[in-house]
Amino acid sequence: MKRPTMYLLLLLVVAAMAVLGGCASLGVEVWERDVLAKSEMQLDNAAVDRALDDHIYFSKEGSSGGRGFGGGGCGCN
Amino acid sequence: MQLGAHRPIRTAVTAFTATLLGSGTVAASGSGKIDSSLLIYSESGRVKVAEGVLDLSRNLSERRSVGLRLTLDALTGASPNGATPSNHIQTFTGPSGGSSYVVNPGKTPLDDTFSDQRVALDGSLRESLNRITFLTVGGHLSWEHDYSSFGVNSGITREFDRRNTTLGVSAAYTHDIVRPIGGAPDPLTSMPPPSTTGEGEDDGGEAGPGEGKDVFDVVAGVNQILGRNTIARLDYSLSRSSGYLNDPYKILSVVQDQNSAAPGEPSDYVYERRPDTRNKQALFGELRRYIAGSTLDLSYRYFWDDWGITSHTADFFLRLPVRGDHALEPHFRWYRQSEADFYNAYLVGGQAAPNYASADTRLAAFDAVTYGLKYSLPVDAGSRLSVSAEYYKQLGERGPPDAFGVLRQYNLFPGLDVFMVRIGFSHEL
Amino acid sequence: MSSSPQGGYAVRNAGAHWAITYAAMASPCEILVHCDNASEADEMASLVYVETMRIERKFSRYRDDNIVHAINHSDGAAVPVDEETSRLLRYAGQCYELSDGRFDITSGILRHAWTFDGGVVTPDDALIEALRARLGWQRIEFDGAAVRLPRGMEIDLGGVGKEYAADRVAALLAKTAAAAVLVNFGGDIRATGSGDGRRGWKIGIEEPGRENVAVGQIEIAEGGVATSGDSRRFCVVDGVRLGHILDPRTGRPVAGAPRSATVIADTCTAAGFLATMAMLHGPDAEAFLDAQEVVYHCMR
Amino acid sequence: MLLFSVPSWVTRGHLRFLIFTLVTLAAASLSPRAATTPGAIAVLDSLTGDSTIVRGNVVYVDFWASWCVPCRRSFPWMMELLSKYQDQGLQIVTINLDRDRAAARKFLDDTHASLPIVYDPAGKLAKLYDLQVMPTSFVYGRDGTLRSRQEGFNPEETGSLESLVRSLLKEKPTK
Repeated sequence: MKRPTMYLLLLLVVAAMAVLGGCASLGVEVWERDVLAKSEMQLDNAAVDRALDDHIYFSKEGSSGGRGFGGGGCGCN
Repeated sequence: MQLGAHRPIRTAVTAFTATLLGSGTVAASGSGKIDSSLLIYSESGRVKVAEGVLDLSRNLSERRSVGLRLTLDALTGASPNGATPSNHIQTFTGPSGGSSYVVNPGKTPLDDTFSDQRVALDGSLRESLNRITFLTVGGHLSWEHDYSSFGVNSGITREFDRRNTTLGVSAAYTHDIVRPIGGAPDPLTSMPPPSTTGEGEDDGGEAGPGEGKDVFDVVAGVNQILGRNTIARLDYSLSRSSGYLNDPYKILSVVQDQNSAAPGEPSDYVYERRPDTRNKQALFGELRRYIAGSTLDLSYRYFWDDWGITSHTADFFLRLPVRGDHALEPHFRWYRQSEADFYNAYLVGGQAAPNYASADTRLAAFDAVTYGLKYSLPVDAGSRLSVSAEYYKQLGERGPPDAFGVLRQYNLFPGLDVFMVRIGFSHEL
Repeated sequence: MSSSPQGGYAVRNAGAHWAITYAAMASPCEILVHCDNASEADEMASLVYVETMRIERKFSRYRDDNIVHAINHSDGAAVPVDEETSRLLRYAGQCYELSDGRFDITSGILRHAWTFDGGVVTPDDALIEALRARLGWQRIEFDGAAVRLPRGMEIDLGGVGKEYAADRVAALLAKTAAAAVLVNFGGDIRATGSGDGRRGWKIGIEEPGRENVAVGQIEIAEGGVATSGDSRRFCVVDGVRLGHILDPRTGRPVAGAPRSATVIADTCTAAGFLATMAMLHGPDAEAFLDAQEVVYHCMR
Repeated sequence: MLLFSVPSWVTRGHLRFLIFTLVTLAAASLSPRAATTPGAIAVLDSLTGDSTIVRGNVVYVDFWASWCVPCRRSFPWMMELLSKYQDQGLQIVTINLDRDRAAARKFLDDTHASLPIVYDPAGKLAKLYDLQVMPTSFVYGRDGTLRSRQEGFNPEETGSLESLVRSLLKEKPTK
């Protein structure tokens, strides 16, 4: 368990660095968020549904969790 | 711009009255949201649950918002107790020790003494430290008659690269107290036979002082806008549980060995025993894309822990617009998990007792699928109603390859068929 | 502002539409809606009736159980206000600024110095001066959450309330029904929902003093109409007829004002303010309205 | 995170990862703001096609889009500002960044807005002004120089913005 964990962590760190390193092709300008500002494009737009799901699967399956925070959005304010 | 002696004030009057009347969407600036949901969950022949959620969020100022969520649920029905089916009538002692229940030959033993209500309260406060940095702190409380939980959490997110990238970390600590009915049984000891139970409490029936469990979670993740229509995220989470991790109501059948008169028939029932720590990790990836009015969401989770369970979860949501502002949302989920190292469908009498053993099917290897369909529609300005139906099914192995005797006759994985209906209502304040 | 004590509303079919009528805010209230059947009309009627009564109860100066009473009897103490009251007070403050002090919700106390029953009066200059010392919006402390009136001052939202109620009721109906709506609160009118190419509402303008005789007609699809001026409420000072519109800056009725000014604007509230402003401009009423580029009708 | 002591089970790898994340978060907060663009007013000038709007006046330039919630809230305030100060020489030019012109029109209907609008669906001006937040507004003095860059719209900050406009209006017009 220990080894693969380290590799996965490394992978995540590398991915984060690649993003931060300014992959200029990724992403859009703040005024190009018309679609991303839509409520259905918010990653946490069905928070109550997902919470109910998590509760169901938590009580019926051996694994749980994993989902983090929201983000993206309209780039406003 | 001066016309004659009189100043034109009409523009200003229009603006002032628009503000006064809250016309247009000037007032709909998102001061908060109410989300409510009612779930009816029904396993065929087993547990039924009704669960209601009321979620309120409100912006206190430009920089601060609070959220409060109340969850109520009520559960009734029978649950597999972990024992194997037999050719004979089986009698089990109920959790309180003062009752017993009988299982007919060939049937999966179900404990039908379950009935529980749960109340949970979650609160959170979100504050922007500046335009791109957000701090969240929260708390959690929940009560059941044999289980209570409280927790605190905190997280920070920050946006980068013209707000295309969001990085965040959060941590949570939860302390649970289990007060099993009749006290926490001694692991891997025999279930007291029903015949010995008299009017008073037997030795296992005393309510114990409660067993504790601590959970520490950390999540780190990145959200990335990939294009004008696409957003993705990747989260890594780590969870460490320690303390009382057994399910006090789960037992294992100790069956007679292959050379006995009745191979595979239970000779005893013992309480399960799990390790007292568990380290879980997960990687979760999600991609959401807007395609000509529809929204596609794909996600995948890889989970592994030091109990030997690994799992794969793939979720697929497609939101299809229907005329007006209605939407139809098919959902498909596929899940596969491997069994825990100490999962045993049963123990064999006369063999050396393992350190840990559980016949809880949640720790067995199985596949599961969910099919769902949701329909949502606007009902008023800022309000939406949704109705959804989902079907969830677990499919597992009939039994281990070395099953013998009567154990080969029966499906040792009880399986699960669930039908769920949900009604949701959300309203922007 | 007072309503018939027994209250209640009436709903009747009036050809192409349904008419909801009741009395509120000292005026006959009539609401015309396009809808399919009586039960739908009745549902809308109870909705608008409740809302109208709510606004009247909340902002009437003649009650002792509402926020206006609490503010007027606060004896110099700050009074916390709810969000709706806050919006109205903010609007009143903006009107004060915009009108250079002509439009002032604290000027109601001047009624003690004037009687507009058509009779000849001799102004009591000492009383007028004493009252003028007790008014002026700029002396009120208002931060959006609480308002503090100096002792002896009063506010009166009567000059805003009826128009506000008409707009609110129209907005309420527009939210629940897509059909066209015409709200008429004693001549303060708001129309919504017929901007979809449908013909507008025809509204007659009465000659002052001769009710039910239309001397003009206007057609609106979407927007508000309001009239300021009341031909029956005037007094005669030194042989000059003065209407009931008082200028808080002088404490006296505005001389040379039209007998009435009717203005069409985006909302009833905006129309009401512009109409009152026109009256406050006296002989310049028409010139003022010309500069606003609005459709209007002044009677002299 | 720092609210908790580190339990023994946290491996060095976990710690390294967390420290990396925290250090990255901290480092990014220290990076300097991008400089504002010089000369953009000239572009605006040529786009509006009316140099009298710009020259000698205090010009408030606002970038907005229909889908941006704070933009909606800024419109009544801008209209109020204009009505108060236009006779003293304030001009407001709004730059709309919607791809969908119909969405922009609906926004203007909803807010009863009557402000001059430059349509920039391709975001050329937005690029030139290096926008980082929606909405963003720029205030130019009577001499045509940029005096303020306002990111986002916060009703709590409108007071200081109004006093800035007032003080700029008091400056002497230059030819």
